[in-house]
Amino acid sequence: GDDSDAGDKGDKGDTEKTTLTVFAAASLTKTFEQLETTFEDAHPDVDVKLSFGGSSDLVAQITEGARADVFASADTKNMDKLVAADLDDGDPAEFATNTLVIAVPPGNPAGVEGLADLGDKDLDVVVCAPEVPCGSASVEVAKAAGVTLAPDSEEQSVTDVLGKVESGEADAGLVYVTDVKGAGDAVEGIEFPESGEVVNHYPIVGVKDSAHADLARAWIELVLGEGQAVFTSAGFGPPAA
Amino acid sequence: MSVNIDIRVADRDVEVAFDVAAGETVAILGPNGAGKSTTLDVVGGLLRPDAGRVALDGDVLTGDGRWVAPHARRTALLAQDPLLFPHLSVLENVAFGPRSRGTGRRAARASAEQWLAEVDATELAGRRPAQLSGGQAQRVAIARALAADPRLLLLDEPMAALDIAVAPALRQLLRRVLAGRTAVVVTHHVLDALLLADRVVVLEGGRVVEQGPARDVLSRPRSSFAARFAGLNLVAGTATPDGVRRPDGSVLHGTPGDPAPAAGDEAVAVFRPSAVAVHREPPGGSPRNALVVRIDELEPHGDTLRVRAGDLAADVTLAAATELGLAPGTEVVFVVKATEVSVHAR
Amino acid sequence: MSVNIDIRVADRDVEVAFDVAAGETVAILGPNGAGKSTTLDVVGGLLRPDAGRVALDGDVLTGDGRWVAPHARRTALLAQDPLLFPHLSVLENVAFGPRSRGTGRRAARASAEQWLAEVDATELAGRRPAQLSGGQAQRVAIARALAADPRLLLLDEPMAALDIAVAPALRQLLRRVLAGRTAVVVTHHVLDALLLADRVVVLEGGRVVEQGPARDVLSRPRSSFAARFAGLNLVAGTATPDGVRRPDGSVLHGTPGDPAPAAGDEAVAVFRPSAVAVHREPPGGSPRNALVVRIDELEPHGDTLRVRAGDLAADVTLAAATELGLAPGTEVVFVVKATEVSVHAR
Amino acid sequence: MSRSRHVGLPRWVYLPAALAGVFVVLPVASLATRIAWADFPGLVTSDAALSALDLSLRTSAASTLLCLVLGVPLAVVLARSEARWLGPARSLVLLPLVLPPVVGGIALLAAFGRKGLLGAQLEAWGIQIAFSTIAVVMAQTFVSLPFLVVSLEGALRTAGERYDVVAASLGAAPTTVLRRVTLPLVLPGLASGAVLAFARSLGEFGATVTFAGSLEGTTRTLPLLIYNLRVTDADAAVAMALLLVVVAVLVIGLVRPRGAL
Amino acid sequence: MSRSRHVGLPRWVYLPAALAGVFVVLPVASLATRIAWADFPGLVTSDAALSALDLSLRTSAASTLLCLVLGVPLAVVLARSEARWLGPARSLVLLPLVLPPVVGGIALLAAFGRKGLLGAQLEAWGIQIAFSTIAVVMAQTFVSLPFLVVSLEGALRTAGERYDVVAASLGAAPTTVLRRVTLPLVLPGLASGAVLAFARSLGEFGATVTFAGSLEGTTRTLPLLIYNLRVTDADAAVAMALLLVVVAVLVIGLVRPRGAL
Ligand SMILES: Nc1ncnc2c1ncn2[C@@H]1O[C@H](COP(=O)(O)OP(=O)(O)OP(=O)(O)O)[C@@H](O)[C@H]1O
Ligand SMILES: Nc1ncnc2c1ncn2[C@@H]1O[C@H](COP(=O)(O)OP(=O)(O)OP(=O)(O)O)[C@@H](O)[C@H]1O
Ligand SMILES: [Mg+2]
Ligand SMILES: [Mg+2]
Repeated sequence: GDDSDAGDKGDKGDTEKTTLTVFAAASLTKTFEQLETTFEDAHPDVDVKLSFGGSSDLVAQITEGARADVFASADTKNMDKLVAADLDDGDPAEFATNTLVIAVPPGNPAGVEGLADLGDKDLDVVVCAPEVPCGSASVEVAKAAGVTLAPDSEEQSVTDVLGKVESGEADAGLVYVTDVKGAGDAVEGIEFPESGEVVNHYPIVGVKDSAHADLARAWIELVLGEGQAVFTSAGFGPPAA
Repeated sequence: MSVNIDIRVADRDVEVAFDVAAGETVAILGPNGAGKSTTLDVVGGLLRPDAGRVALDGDVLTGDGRWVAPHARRTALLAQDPLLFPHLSVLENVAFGPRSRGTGRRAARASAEQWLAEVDATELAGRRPAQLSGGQAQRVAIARALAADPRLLLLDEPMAALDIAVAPALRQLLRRVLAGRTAVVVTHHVLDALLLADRVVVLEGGRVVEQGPARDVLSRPRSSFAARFAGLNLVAGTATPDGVRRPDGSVLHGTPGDPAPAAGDEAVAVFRPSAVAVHREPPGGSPRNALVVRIDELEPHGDTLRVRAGDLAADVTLAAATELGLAPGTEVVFVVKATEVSVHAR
Repeated sequence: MSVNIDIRVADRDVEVAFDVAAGETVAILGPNGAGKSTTLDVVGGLLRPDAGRVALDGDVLTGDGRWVAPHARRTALLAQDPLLFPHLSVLENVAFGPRSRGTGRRAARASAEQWLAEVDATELAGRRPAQLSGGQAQRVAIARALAADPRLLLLDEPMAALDIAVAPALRQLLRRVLAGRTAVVVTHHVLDALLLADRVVVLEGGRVVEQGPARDVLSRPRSSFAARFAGLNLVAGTATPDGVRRPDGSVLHGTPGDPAPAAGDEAVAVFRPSAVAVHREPPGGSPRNALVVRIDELEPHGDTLRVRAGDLAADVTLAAATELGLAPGTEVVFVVKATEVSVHAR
Repeated sequence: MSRSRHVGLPRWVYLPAALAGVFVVLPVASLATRIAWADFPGLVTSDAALSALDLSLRTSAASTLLCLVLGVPLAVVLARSEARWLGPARSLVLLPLVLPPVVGGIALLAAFGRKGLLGAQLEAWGIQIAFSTIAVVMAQTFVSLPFLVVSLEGALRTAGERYDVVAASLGAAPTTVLRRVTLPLVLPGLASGAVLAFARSLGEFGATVTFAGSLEGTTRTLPLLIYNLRVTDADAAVAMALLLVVVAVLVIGLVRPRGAL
Repeated sequence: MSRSRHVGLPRWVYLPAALAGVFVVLPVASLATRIAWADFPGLVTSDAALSALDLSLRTSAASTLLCLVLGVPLAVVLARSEARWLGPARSLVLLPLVLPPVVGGIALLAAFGRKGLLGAQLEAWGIQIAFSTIAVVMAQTFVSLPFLVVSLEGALRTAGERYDVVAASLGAAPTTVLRRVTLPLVLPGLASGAVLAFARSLGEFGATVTFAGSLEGTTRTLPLLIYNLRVTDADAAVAMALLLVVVAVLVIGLVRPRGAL
C-alpha cells in the first residue's frame, strides 16, 4: 500500500522536492536502485537519495550525525549497533536473506566441485576477511562442513573477492548467491550443500528523528511488500521470520 | 643623510667604524677579502652585525637593540653580482624599485626608461636578463639601483665587467647622481675613488687602516695597500681651456679628463709622480709644464726614488738622482708633459 | 692544439672567424655585447652555432654535421660569473676537474691544493663558496679551470673583480700556465692582452674588426675600439739590469714590469706615447732615454697630435707642436723617463 | 629566442626513465583495452556520472584553492624561518600523508564531527560540516595539503634567498618580495605542487567516504561513484575511471603554466 | 658558521600558515583523544600489528627505492630534455595520481594479472605476481612514483642548468654531472620527493587490496589491517593508525637530510 503524500512534511516550496535519504548496504545496490524508481513513480514530489557502503561504515556515519531516514543493513550485528546507539525508530524488520556460493571464473578452469576443494593449497582461493560479515559467514560454513580453508587472500569486501575471481587471479572464492547473479557471465556459481547452514539476514529500520518518518515508513513498506519480487529475482532468499 | 657606522662581524673578523657626512660619497678600498662587501651588507641590512650600530641621520638602523628591516632603510645596494630578477624583463627590473616604493605603474615605467637611457641600455629594455652579456647586465643593475632613489646608495664595484668604452660614460653618470647624494662605493680603481668619492676609507684584514679626504689619501697614502695604487699628484684650481689655473695664477697644462670641466669650473689636475721629469734647468721641447720647486725629501720607493717637493712628487731612477745630485733643499725643475696631466672637474 | 673557429650565431648577430695556432694565446677584445662570451661559449660547446665550424687540431667539434659534447672537448671554460659549486668546498671545487678526468682522489686533491696555492688561496680550501668574498671566488674559479688541465683554455675576463694587489700575481701565474698552452682570453685590459696574448682579435658588433699579433694591434690599432685603449710604444730586445738592449746596441732604460725579466732574457719595453716628450736637442735632467728619430707623420688624435717616427710614437699638444715646428722629416729627440718605461719579459 | 646553454644527459638515463614510463602507462593502457567502447558514451554521460564529475571538479578546484591559500604561507614559513620549533612542526605536516585516508576521515570526524572536539561548538552555531559538500572539500584539502607544502618547500629551498635579498634592498616590503619575486621564481615548483594537490583531491576516496559520506549530488564524487559501481557493474566502473583520468589530464594540461609539470 | 643574508617574512603570512598547521594537526590530535590508552600497548604489540607494521615498512622502503631508481631518471629526462614528444609524456606520468587507488589496482591487474596483457607471458616464465609481497611493492610504486617525479622535476627546473654547464666544461661526463652536481644541488627537492613517495607508500590501501590481496605476513600491510579492524574494533583501528603515524614520522625524521623536509 502506498499513501502518496501522507509522509510529506515538506515545508519547502512545492517546486522543491522532498528528499528521502536511504542508507543501504552495498550488496543492496541494484535492488534498491530498482525500488527507487518504483517509489519515485508513486511519489512524484519525492526524491530518493541512496547512499551505499559497508554496513559498519553506514552505522558509523549515522552515529556521527549523517542525516539518514532509513537504514538497511547486510547483517544483524551492525543493525544491533544502531539499536544500541538508540538511533532506531521502531523495531528493525528483516526483509531478505542471502547464502554463500562458490564463485569461479567462467568455465571453472580449476575444476572446483565443492567446498572441500577450497582447502586445497594448490588452488588460489580468496575469501572475505573474518572481520567483515561475508568473512565470518565463510568461517562458519567451513566449520560446519569440516573444511579448513586455505585462502591466498582475505579480502576486505565481497566486491574484492569477486574482482579477483572475475580477473582470473583466483581460482575460486566464497561470495553470496546474489553477487554471482549480479555479476552475470563474468563468473560462475557453484552451489554446495553446506551453504544452508549459514544464512545472512538483512534488516531494515527507520532512523530516529528523521524529518520524513512517514516517507521512511512508506519505503520500508515497499521493501517488505511489493518489493519482495525484486529481491527474489536478484537471488535473495525470503526473510526467515 | 649622515651615516654613522661602527660594526663588528666576528666570524668574518671584520671590525669597521667610519662616518659618512650628509651628501658625501665615501669610497671603500682594500684587497680581496678585506671586508668591503661585508660592511655594505651590514649597512644595507642584509647581515646582522654581532655588535655595534649603524645610524642614518641619527635613526638607529642596527644596534642598541633596534633593527630596521632592509626594505625600510631606503638603502639601495648594488651587489658585486648583478643578480637581475630572471623572470622580469630589463625594464621591469629597473622599474622594480619605484614600484616597490609605491610609484604608479606608468610613472615607474617612465623613470625606468629614463635610467636605462642614462646607462645607455635603452635597446635592452625588452630583454630577459639571460639574454644579456656580462657588461650589459652590470649596467642594468646600476640603473636598477639608481631608480630605487635611495637615501643611501651602496655600490659594490659598480664598474667591474664594464668595457673601457662604457666605463667613462658610466663614471660620469655616477658622478652626476652621486653629487649631493650620500653614498658608499666599493672600488678597486683609483680613478673611481678620486672622481666619485669625497672621502676614502681603506680596509685591510677587516680593519680600517686609513681614512681621510680622497685627495689626501690618494696623494699621500699611509697604508701599504693604498700606497700601491695611489700616490698621485693632485693640483687643484680653476679650469682653463687647456689646463688648470693654480691659486698663484700659474697654469698647469693638461688634457681634459673624464668629466671634462668647463673653463672657470673648479678642477683638479692629476698626474703620476713617475710622469714627472726632474731637471736642473728648464729644458726646451714639447713638455708644457716646468715647475720650479725646492726638494723637501727623498724617499726610496722600490728601486726608484720619490722626490717630494711641497704637494708634488716625482719618481726618478737612482741613477738619474745620483747624476743630477738631488738632495733635500736643492732647487729643481719638475717637468711634466701636458698629455700626462688629466684635468677633471671637481 | 691549433684551433679553427668560423661560426655564426644568428639571434645574437655574431659572426666570427679566427684561428689559434698550437701553443698560442689569443686575446679577444671588444666592447660590452660584442660577442666575446658568445664566441667562447660556442668553442666550449655550451652553445650550438647556427652555422660554421670549430675544429681542434683538425678534429671537428662543431659543424659538418658533427657535434662533440662539451665534456669531451677538453676545453675548460672560466665564465664571467665564477659559479663555484655551492655544495662543494673550495678544495672539492678545484679537485672537480681532475676527478672528472678520472684522476684518483688523492692525486686530485694534491693537484687542487697545488693550484690553490698558486692563486694564493690555500687558507680558503675548507670553505664553502658562500663564505668567500667576490675576489676570492674569482681566484678559486681560476684555480678550478686550470686544474682541469684542458687542451684549450677559455678564460672570460679572468681578472675582473681582483684587487690590484692580487692581480699582478695572478697575471704572472696566467702567463706561466699559458706559456705553450693554447688559450683564448677575453679581457678589457690592455696589459692583460699584451702580456698574456700572442695575438689579439678585436670584436665589435659581433664581427672581427681587427686581428693580428698582439704587438701590432696594440701599437698600431686600426679599429676604433682598440685605438681607444691601445697605441702603445713597444720596444723589443734583451733585458739588461735596468732596461732593454735594442738590436742596435742602444739601451732603453726602464723599471721592471709585472713579469720582471732576468738580464739577458727576451724582453719588451712598453711606454705610452703620451709619456714621450719631444725635444729639438737632448735635454739634461732626470729622463734616461733620449732617442734621436726622424718624424714620419703627424696625425691628429683628439686635441693632441700623435708624432710617429718609425716604430715609435709621441703624443704632444698642438701648442707644443707648433712651438717646436714639428713636421714630417724633422729630426727630433724622443725623451722618455725610465720610470715611464716598464720592461716585461716576453 | 633565447637558446639555453645545454648539457646532454647520459644515455643510460633513458632506460630507467622509459621503464618508469612503461610501468605507469602500461596498466592504464591495459585498462583501456578492457572497456566495452560501444557502451562507453552512454555510461559516461549518464546523470549519475555527470553529476559526480561535476561535483568532483568543483570540490577539487575548491580544495586546490584552499591548499594554495593555506599551504603557500605554510611552505614559505617552513622554508624561510629559522626558528627552532619549526623542526618538529615540519614533521607534523606529513601526518595526513602517512595516515591511510580512511583513518584521515575518522580523524576529521573526531575533530569536526557532531561528537568531535569542535563539532559540539559548531553544532551550537548551527553549522554541520560532516556529510556536506564542505566536508568533501575539507577531506580533500586535508589529504592534499601536504603535497603542496612539501613540494613547494623543496622548491623554495632550492631557489634560495638571493633574489629576495636584492628585492628587499631595492625597497620592496616583505609582502611585495613574496608576491613579485619569491613566488614567481618558484613558479614551476608551485605549479607542480598545485597539480599534485589537484590530482590528489580528484582521486580522493577514503577520507571523503568516511567524513562526508556518499550521497549523489552532495558528496558522491567520481571516485565514490566508481567504488559504488564496482559492486554492481565493474565495466562501468572502469569506464568511469577512464573518464576521470581523461578529465584530469585535460584540466591539468590546460591550466599548467609553461615549463611546469 | 655562515650567517645567511636574511629577509623577513610579512607578518600576515603566519596567520594562514598557523591555520594550515591547525587544520592538519587538530584532527590527528582529536583522534588521539579517542584512544583507550590503557589498551594501547597491548593493541599495538599484538602479533597482527607487528607483522603488518614490519611488512609495511619493508614494502614501503622497497617501493621508495624502486621509485628512486625509476623516478629520478624519469624526472631528469622530463626536466632536461627538450624533445617535443615529452609534453604529452609529462601528462601521462600524472595518471596514477588521479586514478583512485582501487582503479589503479584494477589497472595493475589488467596489465600484470593472470589474464592481463603481460600476465600470460609472466605465468609462462613461472612468475606469479598476484597475492605476493612483490605485488604490494608494485602497487605502492605505481601510486607513489608520480609524487617523486613531479616534485623532483619541479626542483630540477627551479635549480636550472648553470652548474651542469660549468661541470661539463670542466670535463665531467654527463653521468658525473648528474651524480656530482645535478642531484646534490636538488637534494632538498629529492628528499622531499622521496619522503612523499615513502609516505604515500606507507598509507597505500586501495591499489594494494585490489591488486595484491590481503593475507597476514604476505600482503596485509598496516593500512589493510586498520581497514579490517575498523569493522570489528574501531578503537583498535584508531590505535593502529596512530602507531602508523608515529612510526612514519620517526622514520622520516631519522632519514631526512639536513634542511630537507
Ligand atoms: N658568508 C660568509 N661566511 C663566512 N665568511 C665570509 C662569508 N662571506 C665572506 N666571508 C669572509 O669574510 C671576509 C670579508 O669578505 P668580504 O666579502 O667583505 O670581502 P671584500 O672586501 O668584499 O672582498 P672582494 O674584493 O673580494 O669582494 C673574507 O675573508 C671572506 O672570506
Ligand atoms: N641568451 C641570449 N639570448 C639572446 N641574446 C643574447 C644572449 N646572451 C647574450 N646575448 C646578446 O648577444 C650579444 C653578445 O653577447 P656576449 O655575451 O657574447 O657579449 P660580450 O662580448 O661577452 O660582452 P661583455 O663584455 O658585456 O661580457 C649581446 O648583444 C647580448 O645582448
Ligand atoms: Mg666584495
Ligand atoms: Mg661577456
